[in-house]
Amino acid sequence: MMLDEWVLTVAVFAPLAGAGVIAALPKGREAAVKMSALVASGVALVAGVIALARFDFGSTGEMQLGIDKGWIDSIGARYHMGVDGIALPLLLLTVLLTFLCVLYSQRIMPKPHKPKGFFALILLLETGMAGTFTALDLVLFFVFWELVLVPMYFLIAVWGSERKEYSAIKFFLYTLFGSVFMLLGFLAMYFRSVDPATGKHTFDMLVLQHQAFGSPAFEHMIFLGLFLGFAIKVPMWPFHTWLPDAHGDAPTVGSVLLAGILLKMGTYGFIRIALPMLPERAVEWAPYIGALAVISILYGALNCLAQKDIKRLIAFSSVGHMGFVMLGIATLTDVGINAAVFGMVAHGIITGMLFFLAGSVYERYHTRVIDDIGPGMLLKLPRMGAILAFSAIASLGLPGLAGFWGEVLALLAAFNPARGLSSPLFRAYAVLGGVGTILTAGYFLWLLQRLNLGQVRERWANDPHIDDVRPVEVAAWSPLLVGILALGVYPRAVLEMTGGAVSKLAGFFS
Amino acid sequence: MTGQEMAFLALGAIAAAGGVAVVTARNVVHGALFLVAVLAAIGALFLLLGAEFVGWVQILIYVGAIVVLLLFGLMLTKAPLGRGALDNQQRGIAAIVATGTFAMLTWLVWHAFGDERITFVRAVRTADIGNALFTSYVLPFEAVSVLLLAALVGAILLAKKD
Amino acid sequence: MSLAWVLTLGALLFSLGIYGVLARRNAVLVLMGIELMLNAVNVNLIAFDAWIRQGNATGQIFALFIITVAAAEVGVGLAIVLLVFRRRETINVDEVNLLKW
Amino acid sequence: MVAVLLAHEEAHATAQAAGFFAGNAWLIPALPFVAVGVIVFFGKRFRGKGAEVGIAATSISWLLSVIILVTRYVGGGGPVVLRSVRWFPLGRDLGLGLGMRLDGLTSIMFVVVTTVSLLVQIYSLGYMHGDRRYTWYYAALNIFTGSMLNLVIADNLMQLLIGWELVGICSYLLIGHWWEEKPNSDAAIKAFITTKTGDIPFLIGVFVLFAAARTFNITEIIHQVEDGNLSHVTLTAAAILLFGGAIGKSAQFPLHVWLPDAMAGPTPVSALIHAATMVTAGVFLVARLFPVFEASPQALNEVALIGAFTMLLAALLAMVQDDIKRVLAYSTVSQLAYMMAALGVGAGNAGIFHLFTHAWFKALLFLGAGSVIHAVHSNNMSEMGGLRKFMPHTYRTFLIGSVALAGIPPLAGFWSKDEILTEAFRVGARTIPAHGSPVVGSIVYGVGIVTAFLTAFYMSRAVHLTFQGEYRGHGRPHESPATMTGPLWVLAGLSLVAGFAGFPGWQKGFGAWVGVGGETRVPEAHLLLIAVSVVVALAGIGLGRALYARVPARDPLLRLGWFHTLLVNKYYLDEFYMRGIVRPIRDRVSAAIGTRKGGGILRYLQSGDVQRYAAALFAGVAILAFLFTKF
Repeated sequence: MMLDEWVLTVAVFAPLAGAGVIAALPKGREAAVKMSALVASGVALVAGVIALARFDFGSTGEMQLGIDKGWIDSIGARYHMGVDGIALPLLLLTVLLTFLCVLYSQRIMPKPHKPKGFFALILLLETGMAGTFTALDLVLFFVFWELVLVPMYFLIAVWGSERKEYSAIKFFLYTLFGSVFMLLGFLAMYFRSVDPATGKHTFDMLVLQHQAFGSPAFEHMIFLGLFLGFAIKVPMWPFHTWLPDAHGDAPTVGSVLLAGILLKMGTYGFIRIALPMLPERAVEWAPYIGALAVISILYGALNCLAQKDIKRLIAFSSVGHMGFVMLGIATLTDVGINAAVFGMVAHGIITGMLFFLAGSVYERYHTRVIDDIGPGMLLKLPRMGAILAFSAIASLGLPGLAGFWGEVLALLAAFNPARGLSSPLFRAYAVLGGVGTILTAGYFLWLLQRLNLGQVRERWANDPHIDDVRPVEVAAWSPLLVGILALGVYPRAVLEMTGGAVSKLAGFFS
Repeated sequence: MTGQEMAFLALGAIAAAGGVAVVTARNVVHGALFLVAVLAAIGALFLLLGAEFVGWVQILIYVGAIVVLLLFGLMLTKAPLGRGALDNQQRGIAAIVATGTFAMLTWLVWHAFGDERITFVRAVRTADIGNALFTSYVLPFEAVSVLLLAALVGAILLAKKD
Repeated sequence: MSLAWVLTLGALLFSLGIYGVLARRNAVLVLMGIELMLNAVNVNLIAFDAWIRQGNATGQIFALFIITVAAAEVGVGLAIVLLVFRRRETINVDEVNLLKW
Repeated sequence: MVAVLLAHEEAHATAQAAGFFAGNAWLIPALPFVAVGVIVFFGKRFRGKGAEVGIAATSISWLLSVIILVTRYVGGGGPVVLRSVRWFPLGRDLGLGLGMRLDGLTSIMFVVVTTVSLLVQIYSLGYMHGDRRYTWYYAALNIFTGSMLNLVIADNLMQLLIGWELVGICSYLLIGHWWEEKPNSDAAIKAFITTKTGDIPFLIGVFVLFAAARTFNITEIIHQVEDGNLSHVTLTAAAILLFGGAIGKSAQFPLHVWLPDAMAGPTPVSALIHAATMVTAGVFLVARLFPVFEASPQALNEVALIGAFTMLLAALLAMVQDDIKRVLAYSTVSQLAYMMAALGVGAGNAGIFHLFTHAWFKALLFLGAGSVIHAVHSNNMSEMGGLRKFMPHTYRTFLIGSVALAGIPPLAGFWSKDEILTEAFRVGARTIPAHGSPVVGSIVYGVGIVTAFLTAFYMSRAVHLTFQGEYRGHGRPHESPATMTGPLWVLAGLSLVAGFAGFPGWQKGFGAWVGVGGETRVPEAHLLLIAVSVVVALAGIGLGRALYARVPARDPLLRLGWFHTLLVNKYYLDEFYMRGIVRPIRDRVSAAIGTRKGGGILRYLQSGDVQRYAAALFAGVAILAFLFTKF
């Protein structure tokens, strides 16, 4: 059917078209720019919802809604897209979160205003992110992957705060550094692959899953390349240092998209590319990845305790949470990978929400230092404070809210890793991860105490510019808040989707 | 050993010695002059390999234009003399990397093409090159001309005293 | 004549170019190193062209393109060098570390 | 074990046969959650600001609980009712259910939780009147009630864990209810983090059981334990780890430190969460998985010894407190330790019996203390005294609660405490077979007797300091409104009669209902043992009266010298945790990591020297080319 074939293309390229329209609009037409952005991201969102509606939940392990056309014939790169149960939730997360960001920016824009560039870049970013999650051809994947860098660079460098140029460059260099190795890995796989249908080399991600790439040593090198590319993006300790700077200095929606979606590209890369294409190597790498994941968890949590800046704190909390996701992946079990995908979605929603809040707080108080804003924000801004408390508690992994399942299932999986992995080692990881959850609870509750609770600081008590949640914020946030609760109570919404696809993937390891 | 081979060895020796001199010269102008020797030797080598047009272009453009340009550059920037002024602190690393690259490439070349021979055929006529350039390669040709234009504009813009 | 001889000459020139690029402080000398490397590439192209000897002499045409690009590169490169010299009174590469944060 | 546990096979048949109420017992935890939604979104529009919604929902839950308990009792026990739905899939062959397991233990806990919750909510109408977060308070109480009921009904460990964590966060929210004051939020954080510390071993324990049994389902796990499918090592590890969770939640040594601080919350909250229900979750957990513990003597001994140690430790602390709520808090720790010790010597039914009776009189004491605090606006007994005249209802009910706690027959505390001591004695004397060590039984008995004496003493002290003598506070205290005294009298009535539920020799006793461990063990009454414990209790009361009947100018306990100092400083445990663990991690380790200039190596690499970059580039290319051709 026509619709099924093109719906993903619409979801991916509608924002790009929107960006084109915005670029063509004359200067000063701010309302038109905003409206175009809203429409373009809205179209992408609708396309995402249609994709969900047309998705066959009976066979989530298969690539669906696929499109496969010739693209660069001389190297065999194809315009091949599709989603399975792992990609679809991430695609939905992308279109939803970007739409909410555009909605939020209708009223609240960072300095220096410049709406034209701002919205065009966000839409360009959306194309890159959505494309990454749908591409089934390594070249296409790589193009989308790199496409993300440029708009994010400018979003940070132009609309950021404090050391924005530094952070932007750092973000750019780190991720570029990683993706070069990733590209090398891709090329290595390409040149060692043979498409049984055509007898030529292939970039097709599905075909590459059933290829041998030569000696184990060679495959290790490929895996190393992929690992560097993905792990920097996740980011795992010790590649995380770009993250707090980039998050801290990015504009609000930049942080939201960065934490909400960009980081997931790394973990998605592991799940979609590294694991299924090099399963034997993945088994050998898993203990080390697990170790780094646990270090990320503990390191992120300890760092959070030391942060004085609310955005940096949330940024470091992402390091920890992504550590749980990576721990789930490292177990190579279906429980673990389910947990990872769930954790990705949950983290996208919760941390996106937290960054929205941090941005709105910054917008009102003009400072991000926790001890300058607090204590007593809950008295000054009861609704905002309550939403912050809710999101923070969700982030620390309270059952009934979205953050819980990703964490606890990852730990469960670590306790029962796949065959071929050392049980005692992974059990130790599970214990250390558990310690991480205590620290996580500690820093979030401490944050709430310093920021939310207590008497209002005199400086702010009578400041009329500090107003409580505005209508646009209600509109942009309520889907996320509902999502946090809904996923917590009904995790099946995601797990039902991922189940089949993950089982298929886990089949490589058992 | 054929005459062609002997000629190649002679030209290669000149080019190699000249190249070493270029990168080790203590006087920048000497370095530029050694570069002329290298480029001319390579131009001759092109002729030897039957690439007449390229050979002459090489000599014309490199020796005639580029080296002159480089000399202008040297003079306009008051280049100093002596090794300390011309070389930086990482000669050792540079030597290792260069040697490594050379060893690597040589090994690769002999590994892959050790048995292949160039059989001497007649030279390619300039007319053929012209034909190819304006039929099969007309698009790259145009692109290169745009590049030259861009370089021209860029160079003027950059070097312009404002 | 053995193909590998010519290619070895190309490798030698390329490596000398690398050495020049890496070890020289003076920007013009660095540019000379780059010229050496580009010439090394040309040597290879011509050698392969002579070895394959197809009708339309693809190797030679690519060599021509490279010579053109080299000319453009030297032009822009020297312009930058002049600009740097005018701003900083030096063209020593190791004193121009703008890339460092 | 009993037929109740083996009734699993008939489970689905019984779900229908159990009758409407038992079959739909899931409504009991569900209703409070429904109420929460209504209160949060519409609460402020109600006339009672949402309180009536919570009370209504809890009343229905309470009614259902009572009906279920009564029908079960009339039916002489009755089968376990199991029902579950698949919640979500988890990989290829796993899934997680959301289910109920309704047995005697659950029925009892239902009644305890809903009754206390209902009474506390009614009581709070008066106590919390005019509070600025009145509506939210009721919402939080209902989240708590629902979560606790979910914990009780859960048929799998994951579901139980969810309830477990949720009651923890409710405890956090309610302890910090008056968060404008920093000590209150400090106490809330301390409570949450301390119990969370215990939750990690608990979680790992659940994982251990899951890894061995491949299921979270409690019934199936117990089956496998009884069939001997699980190795001794696994069970010991699981039991000890699970007990870690119980230590945190039920405030046992060494994680007991949070409970006294938790008294920062509103007093009704203390009564509900920190006396009658949440803190008993640890005891409940051990009881729920009792077969796992029984299979491992080591674990049982650990439970018993921790219990014995904690009960004495906490009772000693209770003697020196001036804050009336802290007296009760330490008393709660001590009594919870009694329950733990009972479970540890294999007397599961006795432990649950004590949980049952303790809930009434301890909730009563807390609510009575709340009534007093409401009247004098101070927690300190040094600012009370003579309240007997001003607050007759509070005085009488508080007295009943104290006597029940002290263990004077025929009040509730006597029966359960005595059953525990008797069981421990019998284990020690080897007159009944035990899973744990007989020596441990003797220790529990000995420590238990000493603790009984101390308990009677500190309650006597508290009553005298609060109600006797002259009033030492400010203003003129007044009796509390009927919404507050009403629940007090209800609880007082329960404290009077609840003990007879376990009257030895009556029917099959309390144990036949509950069926936790030693089902076959019919409680016996030993007149000598009874005499000993009654004498000890009376001696404690008498000593208290002798020392505090006329309020002394100087606390006579000061004569204990250094030991008194040690007690006042809570054995320096808080200091140790703060200085030894919390501060180093929070301030030093994190600061060391967080402020360190990261990326030292990268800084060196990124020198800005283009030629160095180029060198690395060419070297890298050469090496890569070599590697790619070589392999």
